[in-house]
Amino acid sequence: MRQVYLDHNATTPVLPEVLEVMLRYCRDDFGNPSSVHRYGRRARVAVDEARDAVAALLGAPAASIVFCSGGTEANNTILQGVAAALKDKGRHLVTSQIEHPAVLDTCAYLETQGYRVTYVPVNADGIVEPEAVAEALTEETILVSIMHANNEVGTIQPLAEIARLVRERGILLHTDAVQTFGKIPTRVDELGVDFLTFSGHKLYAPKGVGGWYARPGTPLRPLIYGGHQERGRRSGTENVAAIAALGKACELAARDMAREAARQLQLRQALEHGLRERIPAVRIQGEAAPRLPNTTNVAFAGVEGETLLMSLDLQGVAVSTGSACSSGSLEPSHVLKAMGVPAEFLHGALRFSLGRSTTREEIEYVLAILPGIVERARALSPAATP
Amino acid sequence: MRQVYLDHNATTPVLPEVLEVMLRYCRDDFGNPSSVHRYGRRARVAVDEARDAVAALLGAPAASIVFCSGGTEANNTILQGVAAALKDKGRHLVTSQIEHPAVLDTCAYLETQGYRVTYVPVNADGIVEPEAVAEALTEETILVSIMHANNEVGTIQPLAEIARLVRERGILLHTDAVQTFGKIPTRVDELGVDFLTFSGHKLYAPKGVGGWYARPGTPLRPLIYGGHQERGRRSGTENVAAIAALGKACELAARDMAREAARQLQLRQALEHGLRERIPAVRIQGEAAPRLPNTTNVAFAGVEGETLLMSLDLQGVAVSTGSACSSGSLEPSHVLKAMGVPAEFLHGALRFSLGRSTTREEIEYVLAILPGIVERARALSPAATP
Amino acid sequence: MTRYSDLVQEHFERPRNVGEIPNPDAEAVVSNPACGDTMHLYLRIEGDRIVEAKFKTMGCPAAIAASSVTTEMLIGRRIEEALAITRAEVSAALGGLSPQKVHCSVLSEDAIKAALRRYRPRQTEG
Amino acid sequence: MTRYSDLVQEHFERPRNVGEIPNPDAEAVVSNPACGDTMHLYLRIEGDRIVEAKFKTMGCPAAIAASSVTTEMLIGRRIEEALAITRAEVSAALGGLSPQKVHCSVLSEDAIKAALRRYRPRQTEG
Ligand SMILES: Cc1ncc(COP(=O)(O)O)c(C=O)c1O
Ligand SMILES: Cc1ncc(COP(=O)(O)O)c(C=O)c1O
Repeated sequence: MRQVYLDHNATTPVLPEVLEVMLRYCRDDFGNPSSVHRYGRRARVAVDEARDAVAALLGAPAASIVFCSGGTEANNTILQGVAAALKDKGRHLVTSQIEHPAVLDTCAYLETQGYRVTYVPVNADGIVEPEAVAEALTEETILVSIMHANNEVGTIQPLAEIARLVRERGILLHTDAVQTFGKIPTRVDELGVDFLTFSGHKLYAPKGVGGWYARPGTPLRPLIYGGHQERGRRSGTENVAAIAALGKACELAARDMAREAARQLQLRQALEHGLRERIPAVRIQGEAAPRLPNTTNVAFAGVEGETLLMSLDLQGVAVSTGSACSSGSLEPSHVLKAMGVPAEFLHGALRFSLGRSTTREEIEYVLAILPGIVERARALSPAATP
Repeated sequence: MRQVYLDHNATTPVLPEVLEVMLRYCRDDFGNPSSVHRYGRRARVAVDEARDAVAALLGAPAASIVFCSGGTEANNTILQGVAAALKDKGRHLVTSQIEHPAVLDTCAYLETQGYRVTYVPVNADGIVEPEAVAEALTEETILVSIMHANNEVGTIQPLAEIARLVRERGILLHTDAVQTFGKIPTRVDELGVDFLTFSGHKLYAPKGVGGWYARPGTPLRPLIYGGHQERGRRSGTENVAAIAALGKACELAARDMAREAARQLQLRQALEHGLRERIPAVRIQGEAAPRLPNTTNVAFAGVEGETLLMSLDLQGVAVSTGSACSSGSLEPSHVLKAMGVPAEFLHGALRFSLGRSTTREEIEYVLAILPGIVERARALSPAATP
Repeated sequence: MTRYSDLVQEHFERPRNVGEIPNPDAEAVVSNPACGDTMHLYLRIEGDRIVEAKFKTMGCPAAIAASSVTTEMLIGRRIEEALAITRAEVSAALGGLSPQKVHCSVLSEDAIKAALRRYRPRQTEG
Repeated sequence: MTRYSDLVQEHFERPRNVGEIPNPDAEAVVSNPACGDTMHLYLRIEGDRIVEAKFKTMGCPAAIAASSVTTEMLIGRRIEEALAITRAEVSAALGGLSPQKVHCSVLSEDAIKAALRRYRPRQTEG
């Protein structure tokens, strides 16, 4: 059966060139970077070079990059770490209602520890309005965390404008750039952020590696203590193979970014137009907003997303109903709820996230089978909810 | 030049069979385990099967195993997590003076947060005496953390006896088993522990994966919040390829443990006897104590360990002066200091840690070149320190 | 974290008794406001025995499978017996539902009870 | 995290001026109690100029390289010039030392100062 993977926002395969780098550092140059001998020195060089590649993609000095296990740990480190470092300055944080659980759940934890968090709403297009952030700031605010692009609907937030309003008040700004890093430009000075989170497995590097940028001089208490790796900012033996792989993935992302973004955007538009043409009662979330080129969130009235997902899966097409990690939960997506998506669409959303391997034939295959799948699901559906 | 790697306690290469598993889950079955579609379901199965393999090596139920990024994170989670969960019960922890920095530095952090920590000494053989632990316990004690085997000298701690004394007081016991997991038996009920830390890259799995065992029902606040992976005990997209690889490594370890332990012990003894015969003023740390079969820490009077290490490295032999992560620090090893190693030996220690690839020829090569290296270093040394 | 048993898969791919019964002897529409699932259950009853059951459901695969297996369980049962069907039986008939999906079997149990509690045998005409 | 420059490596592999000067004009033994490094520096001086320098050092590769390069720097210098040598110059002569290894250059500076400050020109006999 044909296999069509359209869930690149959940995770990506490791590219062959990236896998080769990984292999080398698992098998041959497998040393511990803290070791003094040649195995260790080669591993150290690999980590340093990867740091340079990440830094280049962020337009940041290499020393400002810290590697860790992924986006979730990075978000936790920054939110918990700034909160702890600045607790005597204030105990108020501002974030948005559409953040990833790695931010929202960490905020919920901080709320149990005596911090106050304001969750700024979004407009109907899934955009955080800068003025809404500005209004939420208080004398007590120590950190604002607004994601760069949303993982479920792909909307890109006006970070530069938010940064201006936040930083003129002397408040630190963090962005979760897990979904943009490697897909669209993420230069920290253009975004105007003090902290930025990235993760490897969304840009064709392996899972289990990611990290953060911290503007030099910003306060941050570590989350993990130990062997003083990463200059004491994140202890634990460096995941050398994955870090080196991430470095390679960053090089490839930088090389191909413009071309891939344009190519995937065209395919995504073909998908959106095709679905609209062939299926009635379709809604594209955040359609009017700037969005990631690879992402579209399409809802089908009167059906349930997971039923569509499973039917697509039976025909070899992998998509998501929203974020991978909220799948299986009872509640509809917190992102769609925050956007005020109408009730009849709320449970019927599918996220299509394209990637490097996506072809026009794949999009056409989806356009060929999805109308029948939606029709069947709608036929199963009670005529009208009383 | 001949390459002899005798630093397996710092890290190990990924075994070919393990690497194959990794490749599969990076390239083919690369899905996110939280995804509902077939890519996700295959990844989920891989994680479940790896959990079974780890659980088997620990003699524990699969549900008691949590995966994370490595030994350092696991130690941090348990120490910080128990401390937070039981802070209303008491704020005193007991550990030993010879723990890994991942325990000691986390304890130092807890000391800044209003906790008190007792660092129990060791005897001259590098053993934590159970009575010394018992004496350190107070009404306030919530957790005892004693490593299973020390990474620098290899001494194996009398955990079962310590467990009896600690647990009859209703106090929780953690062990850092990073250096024993896969090398010698680590069944949690035989050790009598409530928590146990393991790490992949010490048993021929990749870096960047590890985890902990937590006895069902024990209290533990998470360190990392987010997408509810690992039943909410450790959020973040699972490092599927590395977790699956760790599962495979556990199978291989279980299969070969007795044979490899005996084989490496014999080689280690040949090394120790050879060094004693050929080099005057040699001291083997913890010689009288039960030790890991693969580890020996040998000190040479009147010379500096890193000088020996570099000279060996120039001839293709990779060893360590102690733990990899303390290398380059000014201070002599905290482990050797705690053992009361005499001053003339304190700076001249080398750790040889053997592994699956170690051969008799390699040991003979070391025995052939090291006497000359020590002699040269001693010739450089001032006749007598005034 | 959702996974479906083979039975759920099978009922989802080939649901039994989909459709409506015109002028049914009993029916009910129940919804779970949290997940938005809705089940419409139609029954034809002769004497005190259910002779036909049909459904229409909007919901996830587990909800559809639960509806399907519920109609199979209902057909041929006495009303008393049907009222005794529990969510656990529905779940068991599907080979077990994951914790996240147990609520789908609740929907079925609710629909049975709602339809049958309201049921009054028709007066024989004439 | 230690790495050595090529110059450190070179001086470590082939240290210059290793040994003792019997009956030296100046000498000093200095130690760093923290890391245990010890350097014994021997000097032969003619007039106010250093004409020979030798060392014995117990220490890490950087300490040995620092001792070696220090003797090279000393030979041919006037006492005044030798006293002006700083740890930074020693470090620079080795192509830079990592932060963890800077203390090795301190040892060299200390040895120079200790040897020369104690130095008194010998009385010409007769
Ligand atoms: C926006 C966003 N933030 C954070 C994460 C978490 O990153 P990781 O999977 O590396 O833990 C993800 C994806 O899982 C994400 O999409
Ligand atoms: C005893 C011990 N504990 C903890 C660790 C840290 O584990 P990891 O390298 O997986 O962070 C190590 C090795 O580095 C170790 O030897």
